[in-house]
Amino acid sequence: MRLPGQLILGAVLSALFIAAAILSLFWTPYAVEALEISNKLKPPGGGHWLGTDHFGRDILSMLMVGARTSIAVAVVAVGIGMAVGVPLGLLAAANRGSLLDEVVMRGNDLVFAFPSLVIAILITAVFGPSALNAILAIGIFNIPVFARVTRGGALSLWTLDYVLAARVAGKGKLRISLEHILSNIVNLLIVQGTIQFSLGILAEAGLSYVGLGAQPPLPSWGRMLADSQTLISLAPHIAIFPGLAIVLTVLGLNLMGDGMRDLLDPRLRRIR
Amino acid sequence: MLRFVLSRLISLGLSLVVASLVIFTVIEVIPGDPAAFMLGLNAAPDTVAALREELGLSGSYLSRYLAWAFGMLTGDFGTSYTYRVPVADLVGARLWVSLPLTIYALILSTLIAVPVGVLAAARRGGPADFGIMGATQMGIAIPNFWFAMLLVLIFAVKLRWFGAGGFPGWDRGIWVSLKALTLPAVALALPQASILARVMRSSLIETLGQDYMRTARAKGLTQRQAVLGHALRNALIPVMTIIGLQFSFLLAGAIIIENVFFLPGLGRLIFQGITQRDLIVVESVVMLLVFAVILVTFLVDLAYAVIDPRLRRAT
Amino acid sequence: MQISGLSMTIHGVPILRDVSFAVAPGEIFGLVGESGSGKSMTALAMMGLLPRGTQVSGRVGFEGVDLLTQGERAMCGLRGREIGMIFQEPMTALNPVQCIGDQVAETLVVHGAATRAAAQAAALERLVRVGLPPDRFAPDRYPHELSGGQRQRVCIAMAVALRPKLLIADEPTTALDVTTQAQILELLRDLVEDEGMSLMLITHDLAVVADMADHVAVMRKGQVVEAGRTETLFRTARHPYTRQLFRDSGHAPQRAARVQPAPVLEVRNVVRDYPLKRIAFWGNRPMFRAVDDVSLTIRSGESVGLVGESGCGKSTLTRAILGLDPVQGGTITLDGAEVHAGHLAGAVRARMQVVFQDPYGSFNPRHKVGRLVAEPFHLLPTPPDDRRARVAEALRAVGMEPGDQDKFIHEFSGGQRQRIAIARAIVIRPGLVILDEAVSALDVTIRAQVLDLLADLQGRFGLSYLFISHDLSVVRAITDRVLVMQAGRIVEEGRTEQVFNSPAHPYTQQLIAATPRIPEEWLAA
Amino acid sequence: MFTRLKTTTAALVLCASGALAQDSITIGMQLEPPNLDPTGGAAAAIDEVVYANVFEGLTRYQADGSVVPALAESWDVSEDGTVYTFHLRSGVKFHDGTDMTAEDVKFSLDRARAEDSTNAQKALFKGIASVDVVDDVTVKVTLSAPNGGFVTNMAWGDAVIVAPESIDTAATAPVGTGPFKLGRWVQGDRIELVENPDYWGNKPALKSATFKFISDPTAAFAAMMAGDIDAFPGYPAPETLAQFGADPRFQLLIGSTEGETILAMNNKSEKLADVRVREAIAHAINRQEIIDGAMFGYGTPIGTHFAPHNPDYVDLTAQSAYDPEMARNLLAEAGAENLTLTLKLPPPSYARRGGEIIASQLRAVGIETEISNLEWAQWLEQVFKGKDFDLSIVSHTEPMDINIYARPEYYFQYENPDFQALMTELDLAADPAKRSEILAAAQRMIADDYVNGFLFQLARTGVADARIRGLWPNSPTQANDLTGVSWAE
Repeated sequence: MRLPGQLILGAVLSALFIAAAILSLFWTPYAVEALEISNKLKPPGGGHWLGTDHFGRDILSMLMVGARTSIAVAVVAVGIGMAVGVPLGLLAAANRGSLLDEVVMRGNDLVFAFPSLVIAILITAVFGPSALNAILAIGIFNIPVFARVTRGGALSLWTLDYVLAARVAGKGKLRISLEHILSNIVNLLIVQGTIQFSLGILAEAGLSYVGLGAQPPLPSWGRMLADSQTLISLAPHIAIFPGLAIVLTVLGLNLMGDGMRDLLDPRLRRIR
Repeated sequence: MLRFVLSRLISLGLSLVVASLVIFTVIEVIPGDPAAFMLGLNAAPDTVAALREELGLSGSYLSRYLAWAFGMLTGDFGTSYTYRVPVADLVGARLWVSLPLTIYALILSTLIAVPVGVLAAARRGGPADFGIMGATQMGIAIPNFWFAMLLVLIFAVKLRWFGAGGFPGWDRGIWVSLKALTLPAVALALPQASILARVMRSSLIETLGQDYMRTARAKGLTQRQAVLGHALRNALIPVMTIIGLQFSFLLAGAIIIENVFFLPGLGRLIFQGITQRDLIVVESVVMLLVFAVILVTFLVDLAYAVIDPRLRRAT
Repeated sequence: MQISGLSMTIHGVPILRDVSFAVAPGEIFGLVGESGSGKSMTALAMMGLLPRGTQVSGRVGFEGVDLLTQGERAMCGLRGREIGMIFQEPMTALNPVQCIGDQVAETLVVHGAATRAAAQAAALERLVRVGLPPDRFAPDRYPHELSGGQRQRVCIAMAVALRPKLLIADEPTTALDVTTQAQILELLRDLVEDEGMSLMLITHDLAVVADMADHVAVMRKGQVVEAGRTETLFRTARHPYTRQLFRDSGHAPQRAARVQPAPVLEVRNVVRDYPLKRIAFWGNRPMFRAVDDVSLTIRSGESVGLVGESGCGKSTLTRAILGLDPVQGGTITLDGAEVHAGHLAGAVRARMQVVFQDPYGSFNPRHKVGRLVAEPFHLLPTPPDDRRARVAEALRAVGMEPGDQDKFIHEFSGGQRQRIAIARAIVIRPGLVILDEAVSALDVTIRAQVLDLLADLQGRFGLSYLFISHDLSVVRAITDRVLVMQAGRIVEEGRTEQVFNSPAHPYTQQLIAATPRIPEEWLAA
Repeated sequence: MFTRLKTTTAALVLCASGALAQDSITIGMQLEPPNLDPTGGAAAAIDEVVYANVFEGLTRYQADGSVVPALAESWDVSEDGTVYTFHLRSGVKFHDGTDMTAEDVKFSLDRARAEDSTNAQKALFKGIASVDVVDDVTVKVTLSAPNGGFVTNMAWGDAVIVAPESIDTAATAPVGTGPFKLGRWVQGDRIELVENPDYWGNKPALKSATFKFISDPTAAFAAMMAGDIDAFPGYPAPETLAQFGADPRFQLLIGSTEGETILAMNNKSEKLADVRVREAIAHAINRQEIIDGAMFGYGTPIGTHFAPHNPDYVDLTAQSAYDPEMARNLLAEAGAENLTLTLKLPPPSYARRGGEIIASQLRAVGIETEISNLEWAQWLEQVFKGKDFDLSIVSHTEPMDINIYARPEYYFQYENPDFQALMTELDLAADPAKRSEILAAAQRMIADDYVNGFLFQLARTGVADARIRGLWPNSPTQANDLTGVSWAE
């Protein structure tokens, strides 16, 4: 069977990444703020497993702390998307065809119509570049994603008899949405959340790459890549390791998301 | 059909009005005075004031919004603060890079994704499927700027098959221009193709499970005939949505790639516009992009009607 | 067609065991069984269209050739040319993006029987044959422009385009209304006669088989339990399962109705309009009148049936009565209180409950049975302290164990779920229970049990039932009075026996005539 | 005779073939000029394209920083140093074919100093009382007070002579008198210059030139390596210079700029008002580490706000030598332990990278910094205009700009009447020895006051094809003077 393999690989990669982030709270091989210019661009090996960067900082330590940054940005961004998008989607579905539904859906389309990176740049132009603003920019674009997924999932549930039964039992739309709809689209939301999480990591990397994400001295994978770009032919390791960290993490999360979808979907179908 | 088109057009117009208000307001609150930026460190305050007046930056919010909005309706996008040329000319020139690049990348990604997706779906669960799915997962996970860098390093710096970037202009010859766009198009197409291949695969797999596929087989069609004759067209419907979304994404989202390859495209125009506080360029181009996205969505909807007869009646 | 010793496993799970029967040329062969008995798998095995992971043994002989040993290429040559097949769901069995003429012509083209142009002409001819003349149903139409019955006709045209020797029809009419069903069955019968082909009719409906088939085989759990000439089999029914099946299919529960004169529900001149999709952005939305001036009364302890074909307005009326949708005219009174959608007092709402058709969609899979059954307590001003006890009592009343409250719904079978649905409906002791196609999705034996249960509960709790169904035989078995609904209007109303025995309205007559029935004398024995 | 003719022909043929192969150049630039009017825009990129190539002034800079006559063949200065009479070159034509006359000079200068002028360096013209046309080739400029630097001022890109009739379109269609005229401008990509056949002076070896705009350092590296660019005088990725140096295809152009890179301190900020704190910061900084880490070794340490290549430069680096122990003591003395300062950084890599290094050096003496990376526009708004900062890093690239310390409203808010008096004195002094003396005093004064942290003189790091000759190694003003550039055989 292939599905668990995919899921396990994804889970292992994701767990590795989360573990590195947690570990970095207590211990890193070197301090990431400590510059040692004389020790710069050391190849992997010796005291520095993954070498040092152009300031002589330990790349492994930076990657570990960078994982924390990525997680923080992605978690909050997905959180914003869910916190706003899910209620909107639930409301829209509960009042299908109403003005509210129309406004939510058109609003969604409108947000989708805006080029996301451009808006992110505009946001940072307004508030200045920082990890927080990167979160905000990514989070805003997560809202319609979750609103749409929620509404889509909820609409099909609203046609089911048990929702009708709940209405016959005199329950209001709000209560039904919370009690019957939300609990049954949790699967969908988890899967979508995983995907958005990995997209958030990619987006943070992209924003940091153009200098709009987390600010130094806070390490960020995207900025590590950006900083190392010109050095790639001189000291390939300083560009390769952050790149690999992004690829493997995103890969892990995507595999996990897909694996979960495969795992959860058939059961959903059977229940319906 | 006409009614369908008309009602869609009206909602399209409304979306544009809302979008223009949002854009104008956001741009309005961006700190940084274009005039001060243009004049640099040693400028005297009265110089800055003179320039502000010249650029038309004084005046109320509403009057400037209306001037801008009505200007756009008549095709007058205003004059760039920094370049001092009509924004329409700037955009026009950039469009000749961004649009071909987008189409190039889109064609590439479709040409790769559709056969690959079909193959994966047909060999579902087999090693080919496994390999393709793994590759597409990688394709999605690789940041495209990173991929672009690797392309430049290998094909421009090491092998010297392509230039490292830049765009000579269509008047220098179609092949030269296409060659200049090849690496950027590949860099853009890789993640898009990966997404598209996955959508193609899952859409086809879903279609393969439909009752009419069983009907087709019961008619005596081979699996291959059934897939090509019946499943593919149905499976293309969700794929088209993605292609439509990708078009708009590529048109606007190529900023980073345009930077890596120093292409004079729309994305870089915006980026540059923001850093140089050439806000009139920013708002006009963003508006144009939003318009393009809405228009493409509209066209995709129309294309649906061509593929799917169920939507042809006045839906 | 000669099937002998056919056995099958899917991923090691046995599906068919030693299935043997024969379909003679020119005859109609019925294959009957409840859901999951392996009927469809048998048919797919005959077509060589089994899902992956299937292991088959035995022999499927067709004109002296064992189809199980044929290669894929040979089977492709056979399918459509020698053996045609139609399926249950005409709505999804056709490619939505290809016009019907092309889909029929494809059968001919694939087998090289005709050039493209000739195939179109032949397709036209086949469409005419199945009752879709080009002047009314142009071959360049798309499936979504046709009704279910018309689509099934297209499917038949496709299957018989090359005049196969055998047509396999897998539940061809299950998804159709009773009058349409009669027409399709008529068409199939005609085709068998005219074209001299054999028909293998797979169905769960004994009445259809009795009506159509020359020979019958009864399947149960992957095995053929009994086979023979139709009439003989019905009359003798040696196997206990067959006998039970026959008994349950015509089951009429013992009812001890104590009808009081006081009306529980009064519906007066109710009108319900639906806004349709806007035609133009600026114009008014056109309205569709789904329920047109309907009046009905249900007295305490009475069972009232409401019959009609799909789309006649039954469900819309139900929703209006339940206070889920507003009405545009007329009044609905429940126990003297008027029913208004939107702001219906819990106390009023508590007087009526509902049981739906689909035992799978009726429950939130995330909640335990106890919570599901207790849901109507929400209607009471103060939730009772003895919730668990009352749920347990309701469960016991429907023949379930009180301990079942702590289980999830997916642990129960369809019939059990329907019992739980009934438990939920009666847990707050309503006066009126609306049964919206409540037994339609159940197999006959389960259906018989549920009908018994309903009758029993009515007696014990003095319930009134509004029994909504398209299945006339069920309505006949359990109701005191019946209303016939057509296109939003009640066209006939009366005591059940009277309406069924001497229908007055032409539509009622048509409905009753179209309902296949097992001849009474066959079952008498 | 015969042989002579033969060699000449050979030389001609050689020239011709050489010219055919290499009479154009592609120059990389990090920033695109927003417009091409050096008298109406501040951006250095404008001058980098047009200075000496398209536009000329009365005088001009040379590669070594000296100022020589350009459109003015010569000039006389009155006794009291207030009246300059410029004798213009005759027969000079603008690119549009019109003659360049004294009227044009008067127009250009009057336009630049006008009330509503948008000239970014209005101060250059501040002292002009009047400009009078004497005849077609003679202009008399009267100053309100003597100004020893006036001739140098006239060499700035902001003081070039423009054609009055071209003013409305000057931003996009520059009309000057230089050896090149604008061929085509593909906005966002490149500017092409073509030869001006009517040029009054010596024809340059190049027939055309392309300026290509590549802002991304990585892309610049790739473009250089791939041979898309012939020369990148302001090459933005010093970290890769070693690679180019090792490659025989390339030559390095390492020189000096007028850019004093400073750790700007907000002198009015509560935390930095105490000179001991500023002194502590100055001692906390390890200049060499910054030059190594941020500029990969390119750059000259400075101890005051003055270019080291200037003959009047005084080396004061020892006064603020790296001494963390002393820095800590000074901080303790000032009672400024647990100091947290904002450090706002503009986009250039010297600032971004230098900022990280300085942050770490300050941390070592107990000063925490909050770094925020700003775009130029934000930097101008917050730091330059709003003065909302404690520390910033920026390179002041205007030549001889020590006078900014006399402006109390200038962003680092240094207010010292003595210094202001010195500058007034400087303006009035025409005697070179006196000027040197005043400049030295000024340098010492700002070093003593630890106005800013003086880091290093920005190096001009350029890369070019090994066969190119004649590019300026240093940049006394922002320019890519192509008049002397040629390809080696």
